[in-house]
Amino acid sequence: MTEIDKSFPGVRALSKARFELLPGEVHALMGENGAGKSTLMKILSGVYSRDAGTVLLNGQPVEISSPRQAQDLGIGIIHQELALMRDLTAAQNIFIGREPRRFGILDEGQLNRDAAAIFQSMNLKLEPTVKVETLTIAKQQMVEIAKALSYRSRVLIMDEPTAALNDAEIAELFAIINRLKAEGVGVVYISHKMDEIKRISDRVTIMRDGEYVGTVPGAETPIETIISMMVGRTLSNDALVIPDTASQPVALEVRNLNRGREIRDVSFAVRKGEILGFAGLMGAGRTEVARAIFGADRRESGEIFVHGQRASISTPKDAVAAGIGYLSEDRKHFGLATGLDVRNNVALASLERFTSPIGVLDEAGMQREAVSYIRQLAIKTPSDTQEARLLSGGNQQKVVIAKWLLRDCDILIFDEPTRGIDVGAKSEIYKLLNALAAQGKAIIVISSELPEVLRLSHRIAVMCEGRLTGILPGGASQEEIMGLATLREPAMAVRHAS
Amino acid sequence: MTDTTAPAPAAKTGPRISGAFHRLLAFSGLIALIVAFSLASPNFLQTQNILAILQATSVNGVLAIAATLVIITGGIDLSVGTLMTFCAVVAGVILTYWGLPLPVGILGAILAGAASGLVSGTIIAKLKVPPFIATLGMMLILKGLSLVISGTKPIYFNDTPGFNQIALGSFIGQIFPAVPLPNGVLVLFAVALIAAFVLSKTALGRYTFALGSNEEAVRLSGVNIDRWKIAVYSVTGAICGVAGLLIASRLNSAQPALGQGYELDAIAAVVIGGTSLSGGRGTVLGTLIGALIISVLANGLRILSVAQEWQTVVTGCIIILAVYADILRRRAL
Amino acid sequence: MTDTTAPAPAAKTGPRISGAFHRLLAFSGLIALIVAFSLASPNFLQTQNILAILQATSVNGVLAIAATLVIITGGIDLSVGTLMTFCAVVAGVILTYWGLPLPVGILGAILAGAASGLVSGTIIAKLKVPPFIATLGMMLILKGLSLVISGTKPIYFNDTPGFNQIALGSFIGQIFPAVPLPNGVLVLFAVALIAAFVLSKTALGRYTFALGSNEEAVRLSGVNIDRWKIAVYSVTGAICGVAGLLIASRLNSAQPALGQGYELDAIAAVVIGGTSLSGGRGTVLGTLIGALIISVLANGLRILSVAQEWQTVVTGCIIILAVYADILRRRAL
Amino acid sequence: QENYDIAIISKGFQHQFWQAVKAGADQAAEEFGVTVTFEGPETETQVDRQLDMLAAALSRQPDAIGLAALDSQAATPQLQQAQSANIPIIAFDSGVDSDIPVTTVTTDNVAAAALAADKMAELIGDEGKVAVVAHDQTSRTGIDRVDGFVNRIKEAHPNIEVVSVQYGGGDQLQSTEITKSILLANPDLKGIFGANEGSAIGVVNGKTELGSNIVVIGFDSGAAQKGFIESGAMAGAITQNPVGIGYETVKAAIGALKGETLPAIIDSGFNYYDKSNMADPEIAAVLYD
Ligand SMILES: Nc1ncnc2c1ncn2[C@@H]1O[C@H](COP(=O)(O)OP(=O)(O)OP(=O)(O)O)[C@@H](O)[C@H]1O
Ligand SMILES: Nc1ncnc2c1ncn2[C@@H]1O[C@H](COP(=O)(O)OP(=O)(O)OP(=O)(O)O)[C@@H](O)[C@H]1O
Ligand SMILES: [Mg+2]
Ligand SMILES: [Mg+2]
Repeated sequence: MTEIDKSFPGVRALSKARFELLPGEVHALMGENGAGKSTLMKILSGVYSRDAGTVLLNGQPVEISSPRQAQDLGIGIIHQELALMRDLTAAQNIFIGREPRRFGILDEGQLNRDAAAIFQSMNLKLEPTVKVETLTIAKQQMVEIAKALSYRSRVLIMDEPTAALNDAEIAELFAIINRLKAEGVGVVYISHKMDEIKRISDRVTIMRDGEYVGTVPGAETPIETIISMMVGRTLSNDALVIPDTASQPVALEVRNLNRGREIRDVSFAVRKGEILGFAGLMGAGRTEVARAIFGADRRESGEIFVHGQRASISTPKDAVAAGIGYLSEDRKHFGLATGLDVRNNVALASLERFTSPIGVLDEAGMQREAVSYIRQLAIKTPSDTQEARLLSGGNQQKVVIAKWLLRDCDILIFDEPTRGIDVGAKSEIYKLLNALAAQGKAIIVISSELPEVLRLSHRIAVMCEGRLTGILPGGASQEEIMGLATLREPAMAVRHAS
Repeated sequence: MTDTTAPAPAAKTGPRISGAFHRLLAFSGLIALIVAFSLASPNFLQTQNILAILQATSVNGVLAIAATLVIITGGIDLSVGTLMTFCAVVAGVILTYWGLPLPVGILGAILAGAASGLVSGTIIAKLKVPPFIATLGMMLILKGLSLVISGTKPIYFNDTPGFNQIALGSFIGQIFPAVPLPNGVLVLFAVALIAAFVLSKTALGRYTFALGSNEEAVRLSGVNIDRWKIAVYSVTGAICGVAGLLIASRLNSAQPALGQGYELDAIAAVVIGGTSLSGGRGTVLGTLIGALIISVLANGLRILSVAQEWQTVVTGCIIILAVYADILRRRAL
Repeated sequence: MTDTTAPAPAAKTGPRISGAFHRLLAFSGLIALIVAFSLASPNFLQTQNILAILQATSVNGVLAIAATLVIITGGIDLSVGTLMTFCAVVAGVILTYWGLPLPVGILGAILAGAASGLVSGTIIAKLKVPPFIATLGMMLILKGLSLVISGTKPIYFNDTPGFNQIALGSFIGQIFPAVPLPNGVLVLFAVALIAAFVLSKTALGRYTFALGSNEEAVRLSGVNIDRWKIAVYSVTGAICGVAGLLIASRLNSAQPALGQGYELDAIAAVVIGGTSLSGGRGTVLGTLIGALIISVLANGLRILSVAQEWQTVVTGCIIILAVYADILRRRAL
Repeated sequence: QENYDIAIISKGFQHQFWQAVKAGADQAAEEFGVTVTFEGPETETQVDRQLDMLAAALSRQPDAIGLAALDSQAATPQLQQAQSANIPIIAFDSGVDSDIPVTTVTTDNVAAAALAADKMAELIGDEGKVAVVAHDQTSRTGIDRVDGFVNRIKEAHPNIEVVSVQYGGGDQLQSTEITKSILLANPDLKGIFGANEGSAIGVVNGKTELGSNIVVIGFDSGAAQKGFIESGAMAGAITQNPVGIGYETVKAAIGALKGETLPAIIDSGFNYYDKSNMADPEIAAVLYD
């Protein structure tokens, strides 16, 4: 792909962008949020049409004007935003458009067998007949991967496939990628996780602001070089000074929280100024705990104390009133009002503050705050009146963070706060979380990335199958955490740090 | 429409109720109504009356099945009522004005329906006009055309003696005289079976659900969504053609002025039957139950000689309650 | 409904057209119609006729504005037509049967509308019944109740001489005799201004859009979505109350049987005006234009003495074309 | 002879009765060399839609207007407007509460329905249960025909009981279902009066579907009703003279334009017809297909 241009209203997404992929290579595409990675790949896969430039396949210029054409040319893609049919089963999703038929009638048995075969090759335990809407995001992502594999493409684009996956699943994916590579498939790999890039990629192409910056070999190039090419400067990676919080008063205490099999007798406390990390495998129940505390789901039993007072929380409204904010792991469905603009999304949880006694909104005030957060969090958007759905994934996440910052909650629950966020922004968010903790806020961070949990947390709570299996001090080792995360018997050997 | 609230964090705690029982419960609203009316009037549970209810369900049932398909794609078809009339008039023109044989008339009506569906589908898929507007426009166009081609008067089928057997004859009654089930009801069941088969076993059915579930995802999967969308609207149109034949047969005439307003009953049956207006989910069986609930209610209230204005009030309340009961049932599961 | 097709792969290349021009173009369908009819008949652009068109728009316009609010939340209100009638009947009962003073009647009608909206909103928000079903039920309930409380006959306002001034008097005509704009049209404009203000400047309006955009995200932002949803339906109901006063004043009577079917015209105006049935976007100005397109079309075709069956056909075609033109315009931008 | 432009606003458009009125108007138009347009709302409840039609007709500046008002009062402002523009108004079908119309061409629906009641009584032996399936609960013709029938039964036929009055909107299918419910709920019913064409046809359909042999009396004509009377499925029906109404309306309009004096009421009359007198020339002349 050479000299590719693409503009959206008010945004120049790509300008003379360039990309080259060899057979049998894993080529990483890197860049900050909004650098144009997804847009470039959508052009390659026939979703968008380009404004200018040429695409060559095996040396021949090609016109790719529809996803179908891309498929026919052997180009497959896993989109960054999940594109699944929620009401269909996993198998039906995978083979949509290519259903096996017998006498014109769908052969559902064959369909499920084929899907099961793919799952098996991925070492994935999943019923082909389960409806995807009942799956966690991670499982849905695996279904997307299975779907892309089923095409047996010569070129496979993976746009942040691991954003929702845990380490075991990522390892599985990498095994698959290596297998494909051996078969001569060219893989485009987009991710914000630096360690993955080092592990998997043969070459790395870096983009910035829609432009091509350079291509470097994957293994040899130091991470710092890649990062500085991405952001155009070097990032300081200061070790964090973690102040002692043991003497601080408890801000949030949860006692004996229960909800079916997802949450079993969970109790813990977070102090003012403390960051409590939540680690665990996918489906361990961390999200469920967060949602139950926040009143998003009903809980069967359990008490919540805020600043020592028993808080009766049965709806998110109660939680917000008690000073709790929750940043969901699934921003598209639960975080962002995608039709509203950035300004209103930022203000969404704090509209009362901008409402006069007769109900009229203070637009100027909202704009001021929104613009200030756009600056603070470096949200990449043409203006605060841009529709939120037009922002790149990472920038959408920042908008949701801004919403809770503006609301000024004492207790903040961040569920996968850096999912899909680039390194630059990630370190900004880390700094932000530290600053918030320093201001005396109590923070819970749920993350599937162990390094992130380790880097941020004063203490680390580990969950397994709905139980809190232990709380470790910030300096715990990865092995300790994984031990608790796979601990089936909670009664024994729980090491509590206070 | 916002019944998409959330991907239901599904609080599954109790023991799982078996699938068969689940399905039985779906009938609960209908059964409750039947029990209530049986207790209130001895005339309700007579064979004659049950046949009358089934007969009364036939036209709306077929229309509702037609509407089910497009609603599952996340669309809507407001033209089902006037399209039914249009097809009836086409049959009238073919059989009475042109004097062609019965099968030609039947085929003509169904083809007219499919053609109209094709037009609606094309407007929706190719011109990207929202289904509500496209089919609202078609509703008016078909209404006008029915009047035009019929010469604004009813067309009678007196010269086609077999015609009224389509709905009124009783094939079953000839074999089992005790159960003179009218053919119209058989047609309804046949359409239901075929529609259920198409929805669950064919590619068309698969894409119907897929489109309603996430159209963009289907497109990104390289499927020609326009073609399938047009196909779904065409099938809906063809089924409206069957409804047109049924009503014409029942009235032994094509009434060009009738039809508007029928779409609301049909859509109501679909939604009462549990199909979501936001698309992606729905069943033909549910629609049948929805249509039956509407007819049982109308029949029962009339049998009880409830004053008509109160009939309307009660019908409104029960429609809401039936759907609410269904929601409670699903939540309990 | 699937008019959410895609995040529009929008091949935008040309220079950006200014906002004002953009807004002007929105009128293009309407203007095209007006120009066409003016050329076709010298009687079309007469003051009298323009006033007649505006007058004919007033009731449907107010109803359409009412429907706009709930449609922006992603809901729908099928009861606007019969609620209008119900409110008219309430005014009739208060003024004619009870003989209370005019302001009480006006207040009563509007409160009756708000109360009914409150009930619909509560059924939708608290019982989670889909808006289509909840308001379909309310439509029937209100239709029946209108007949019940009126005693199934029209209630005349002969004893309340000022009443028909609400729609028919001309406040402006008293000042500028050359422009006898009926008060009904002023009421329409007033309602439009207030609704536009509420939608763009108040918290209620903001939540209206937010609910339609992503209800679950709003809930998780700690907003009491039930309360706001109920509020929106109540405001819609209150506006239907105004429509009820307008129509009663125009007919100098409350006609209890009228109203069903009016919801379709109102919703059509909303959708022609560019409001999406899937919620989250829409404008009052668009709805006004949509309502005007419908009335201009009806009036123009009548003035041209087009045969009534063809009027229907042409109306259907033009509704589709108007929306298609709007889609093309937006795509071009 | 001038080519007058006469706008006729009726109560309906699609139903055969109104089409017959239109046919009469067209006939007169041809005969007298004038232009006639004919319009009516969807249903007989849409009073305001009729006013919009009237307003559009006024904008067209016709020479005269024929109006079958859905509500006797609502049209007053438009009537005044017509008067000040010197456009004569001919009321037809039912009157207007106003002295603006120069004449009214009408049928006495109460008396017509009372005649139906007498015929019904005669046919069922002056005792037993009967029912009414009517088209509309609130329109003038609906009210008059139901009242005319029910009151006449009460006054003159004390041994007859009207057990049910239901409304099917003039929709044949709905009227069929209603009839079946009434018959099933009242197995000993002796007769049903169908108060307009669609209702009457629905009643006969319902009766035949259930194989009942109750007495049916209909209203108006049309090919279907005539066929039913011939076959005996319907005992008889009341006919108005819709063609005559249309014809007389146009004729009166022309008369008014020419400055002739017209009577305040032109009674278009009604008749009871059954198998025995259907072929009589004076009856056949007022029936339509
Ligand atoms: N459909 C669209 N309409 C308008 N602007 C768009 C659209 N899609 C992308 N953009 C803009 O184009 C730019 C590039 O976006 P893109 O999604 O390609 O970024 P990305 O590199 O994939 O970022 P991320 O890492 O956050 O996914 C961004 O500024 C984004 O806001
Ligand atoms: N929408 C849903 N429907 C059904 N089951 C669900 C749903 N969401 C989660 N679950 C189940 O609930 C349990 C807890 O899931 P949860 O998402 O809380 O885990 P988690 O620790 O947050 O994991 P993740 O890393 O995936 O966010 C799992 O067994 C999961 O499969
Ligand atoms: Mg991206
Ligand atoms: Mg989680």
